[in-house]
Amino acid sequence: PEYQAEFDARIDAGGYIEAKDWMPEAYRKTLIRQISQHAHSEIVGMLPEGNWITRAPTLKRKAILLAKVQDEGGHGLYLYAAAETLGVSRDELLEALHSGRAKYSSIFNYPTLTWADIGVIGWLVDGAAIMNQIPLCKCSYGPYARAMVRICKEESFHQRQGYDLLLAMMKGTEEQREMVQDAVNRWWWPSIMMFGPHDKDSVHSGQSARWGIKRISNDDLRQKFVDATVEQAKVLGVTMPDPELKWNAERGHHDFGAIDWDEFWNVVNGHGQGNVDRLAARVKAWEDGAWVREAALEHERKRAAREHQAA
Amino acid sequence: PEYQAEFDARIDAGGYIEAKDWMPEAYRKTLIRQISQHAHSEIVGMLPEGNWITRAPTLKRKAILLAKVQDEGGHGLYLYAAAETLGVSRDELLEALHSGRAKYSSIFNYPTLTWADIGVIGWLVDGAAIMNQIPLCKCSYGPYARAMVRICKEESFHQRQGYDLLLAMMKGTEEQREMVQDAVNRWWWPSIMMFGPHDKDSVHSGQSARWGIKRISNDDLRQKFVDATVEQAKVLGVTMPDPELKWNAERGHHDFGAIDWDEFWNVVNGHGQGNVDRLAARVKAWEDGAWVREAALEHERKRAAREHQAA
Amino acid sequence: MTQQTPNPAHIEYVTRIGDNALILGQRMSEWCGHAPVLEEDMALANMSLDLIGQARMLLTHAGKLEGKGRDEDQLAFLRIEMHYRNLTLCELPNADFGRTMVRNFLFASFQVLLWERLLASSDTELAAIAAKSLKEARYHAQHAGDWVVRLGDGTAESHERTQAALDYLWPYTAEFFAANPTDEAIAAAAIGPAWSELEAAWEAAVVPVLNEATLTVPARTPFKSYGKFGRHSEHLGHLLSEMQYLQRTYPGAQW
Amino acid sequence: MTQQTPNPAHIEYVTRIGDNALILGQRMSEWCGHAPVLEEDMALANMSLDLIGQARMLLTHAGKLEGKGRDEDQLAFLRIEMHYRNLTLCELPNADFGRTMVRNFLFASFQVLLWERLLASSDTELAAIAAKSLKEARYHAQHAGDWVVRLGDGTAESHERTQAALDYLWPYTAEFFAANPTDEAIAAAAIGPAWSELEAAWEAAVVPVLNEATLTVPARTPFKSYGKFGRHSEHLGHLLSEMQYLQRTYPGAQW
Repeated sequence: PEYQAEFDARIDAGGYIEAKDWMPEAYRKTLIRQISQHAHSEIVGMLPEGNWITRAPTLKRKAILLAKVQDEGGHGLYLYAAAETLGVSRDELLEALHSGRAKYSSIFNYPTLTWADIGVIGWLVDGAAIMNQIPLCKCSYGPYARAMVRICKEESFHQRQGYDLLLAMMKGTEEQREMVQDAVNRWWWPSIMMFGPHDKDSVHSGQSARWGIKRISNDDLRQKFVDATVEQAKVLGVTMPDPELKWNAERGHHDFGAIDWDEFWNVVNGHGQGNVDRLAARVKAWEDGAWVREAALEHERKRAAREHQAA
Repeated sequence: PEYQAEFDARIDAGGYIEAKDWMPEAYRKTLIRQISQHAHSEIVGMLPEGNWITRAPTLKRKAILLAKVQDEGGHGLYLYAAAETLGVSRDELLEALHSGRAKYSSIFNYPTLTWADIGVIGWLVDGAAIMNQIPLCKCSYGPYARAMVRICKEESFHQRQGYDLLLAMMKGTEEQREMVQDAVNRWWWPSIMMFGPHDKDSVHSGQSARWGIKRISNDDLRQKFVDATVEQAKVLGVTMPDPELKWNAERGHHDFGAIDWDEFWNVVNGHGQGNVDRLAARVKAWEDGAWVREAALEHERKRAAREHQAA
Repeated sequence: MTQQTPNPAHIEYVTRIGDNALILGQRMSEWCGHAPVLEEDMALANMSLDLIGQARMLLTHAGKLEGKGRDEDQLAFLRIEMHYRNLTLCELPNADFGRTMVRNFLFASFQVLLWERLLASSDTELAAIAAKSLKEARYHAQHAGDWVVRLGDGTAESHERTQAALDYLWPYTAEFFAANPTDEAIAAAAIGPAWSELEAAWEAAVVPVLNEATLTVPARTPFKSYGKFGRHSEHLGHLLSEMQYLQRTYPGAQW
Repeated sequence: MTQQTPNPAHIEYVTRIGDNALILGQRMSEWCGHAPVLEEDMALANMSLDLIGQARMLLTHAGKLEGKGRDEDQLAFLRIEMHYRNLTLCELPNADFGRTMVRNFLFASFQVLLWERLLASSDTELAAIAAKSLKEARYHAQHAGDWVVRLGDGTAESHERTQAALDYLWPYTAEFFAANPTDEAIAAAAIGPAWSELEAAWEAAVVPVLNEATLTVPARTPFKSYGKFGRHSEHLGHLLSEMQYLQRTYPGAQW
């Protein structure tokens, strides 16, 4: 009660809550859910891009992609660490992922079919992610906010690299340009859906806004993303697969077509073989690695015992 | 004793011994060893060729290679069946292969590195095999002899197909011709070694000749192979990697250089990672398939039980 | 030839049937030397050979319909991924023997129905290919169906693996019957059935065997795959990088 | 450039070092997203990146020495198999994490010694690359060596797996030191050491760690591999069909 008042006051003043501070249980749970979901997205997100590392067309592009995927692993690490400050272990979080209880961003259930997908993921998917994440740099939970500052910096670097990859392909052969357009056709709507349901249908948003976790609404972020991206698409020379997409001078924004929410919920709820394959790949990696993790623990135990003996 | 006399007489008269006939234990053992070794060679021999099925350059060549590998499986089946008439089971024989006790032709430990290897295996390796096998069509053990008749017919078909593949490549680009010559360079000496040690060093040959299992000596067969192959090489336009290879008018045969028997024995005795990889592939297939074989047995048991119930 | 000017729907329809055979034949050939028993090594090589044979006839025919002088090998080896029209099911990895047999059963049962209808195709070349291929497809369906029953109604482990295989593959079978404009044009020209027409007969063929195998037929989910429309899974690209290797590396060479 | 006319031994020597980095970097990148713990996903990606970086510098340099205008990508993606000069060890499949770590340890320990010697190369470009790469190789050897000890002296299972990995890989290390005429010319020109000279130092670096890991160092067998002479195992072709895919499929395209 008095803690609660102090907590509310801190939030209202735009201050940060730290790990050692009192916080409402629901706030803690919401943050764990959100941060771990974000962490899982980073590591599942290594798979669709990893699918093209061995086939990258030049050594430079291979190096850029490797570095990017490594960064994503790093983001996963910061985020798991941020979640751990809330009293949950990384192993528990991974167990929830592997058992299918925890979610990750369903965008990573879509397959990467051509090299252009790597560029489009950087441009659109990372672009949408940044839009979502920038407000989180000021989120009320300190460890999360600080992780997000680092992540956002790297993500915008990735976005530029993705866009650069596409620019190079658009300057290339007719086949390359077709590949880019095809990738844009496949990824545009899923990117738009990354902002989640419309504000009126969003379950968690109200309370999250109150807590200073969510500072801008889904629809506002989505609009911002569309407005920014349409200009970049012009420079690139690609067309978005939405005949209703056009500038609305009155609103000062782009209008766009209706989102296919059935598709969205099907993918979110794991009605897709993409989800099955991604989870299977993660579970296999985890199970195949069990003997390695056990060996490391056992070796550490032996070493400590020997030191103890020697002492 | 009296059986022995009858057995010897049958052999001397050029007759066949059949499964139900009395035979010396050593004769039976020699045959089991030789037939199973031959059967194992057929199934291990599927691996180096199988390595190129997924990369065959045309659909016609892919179909020919698939048919060939299927034939080799068939040869394995005839031969295991012939061995089984001598009172040993296929599972026992496979166990001996998988544990490394039984041998197979060490030629299949060499890697197939380019598509030309597929042609050269047909031409040289199958060619040498046929040379070795034709006399076995008249071997004293009936079931083995009959299996060999069928096998030899198919093998000469394979040899022609291999030669035809090489002819097509030699009519092609400079790179293709280089590939063929490179493959010949790698496979020539191993093919020559397929006839085994020189007669003077051959352990099993004397007794096998007496028993009508081995009717022509290693060195005679090798000479016959060299003489035949040199002519085919001329037509093809390739050079054997042996500067001492030349016609000897006096002998009426081709002379050829000294064989590197150290290499031969190293490969035969499994001092090679080729051997390790081939055996590992066979063992993995066998172990991965255990649940399938168990299921088939269990289903058969269930089915029989249901039929019994119903009756 | 039934027509002079290329009919895109006709070309696509024949290519699609050919690509199914090509890609599944390629997948099945990976088993070579790695099957659970020697008899199955031979059976899988044999069925792969049947499918490659069908692919050769169908792609040759598609090339003639197209009229641009592309032969079976140019079509098999020199297209980019999104121009392949095979069902996604055909390109999925083999995984274990159970998944391979369940796939063969689901696909060959479909092929049987398709070939039966194509016997009466107004495209006489296609009808002739159907006559030759139907017997093969019947054998494939029989062979795989026998295994599905053995494995489904075998040990606890084999039952579990086979059920898992069915659960994994079943969602991809919706694609067999997904409606598309090509099929309407083809049915109208009496070249062949719209594949959507085959759904009921396919279920009638497949479900009793799955029941005999003591397997639970999964419910339909909203999942859709799009291989036959040219939008594939991540698996096809890897398969093609291997299959096309020599043709891509030595352009124009004769083999 | 230290010379005007191309020196084939020099080109081959630099290409060989570059191909080692290229092919092992490619192999290691296959781990991405599949490692036993997230930290190792990152470490493997990072080391792969180091190796690809080394390959870029070395192949660029080799292309300049050759003087035919081939850049790093033409050398990396457009050679045929037998023109790659990497050690066979580098192209072997990753297998499990144990084999990957044992390989990295055996190879990086060799690379450390080579880079140390190349610091003083008469080829100043090569010396500069060595200066940059030595630090990386030391980290790789340390990282992998730590794992070899952990796994070798861990659980019964990890010990068995790691010993099996060592037994499998050890015969391929003979190739590191196999004499060849190129190396004699290179040593004579003070470009770099003949690799055979490094054998004793390598064993001195490697054996103590293997001992600490409670592993048995296998005896030398007569087995020889020939990757650095351009005669590879069956594995390289499969690796290249994937790695070269886009460059082969879209000849001349810029990326």
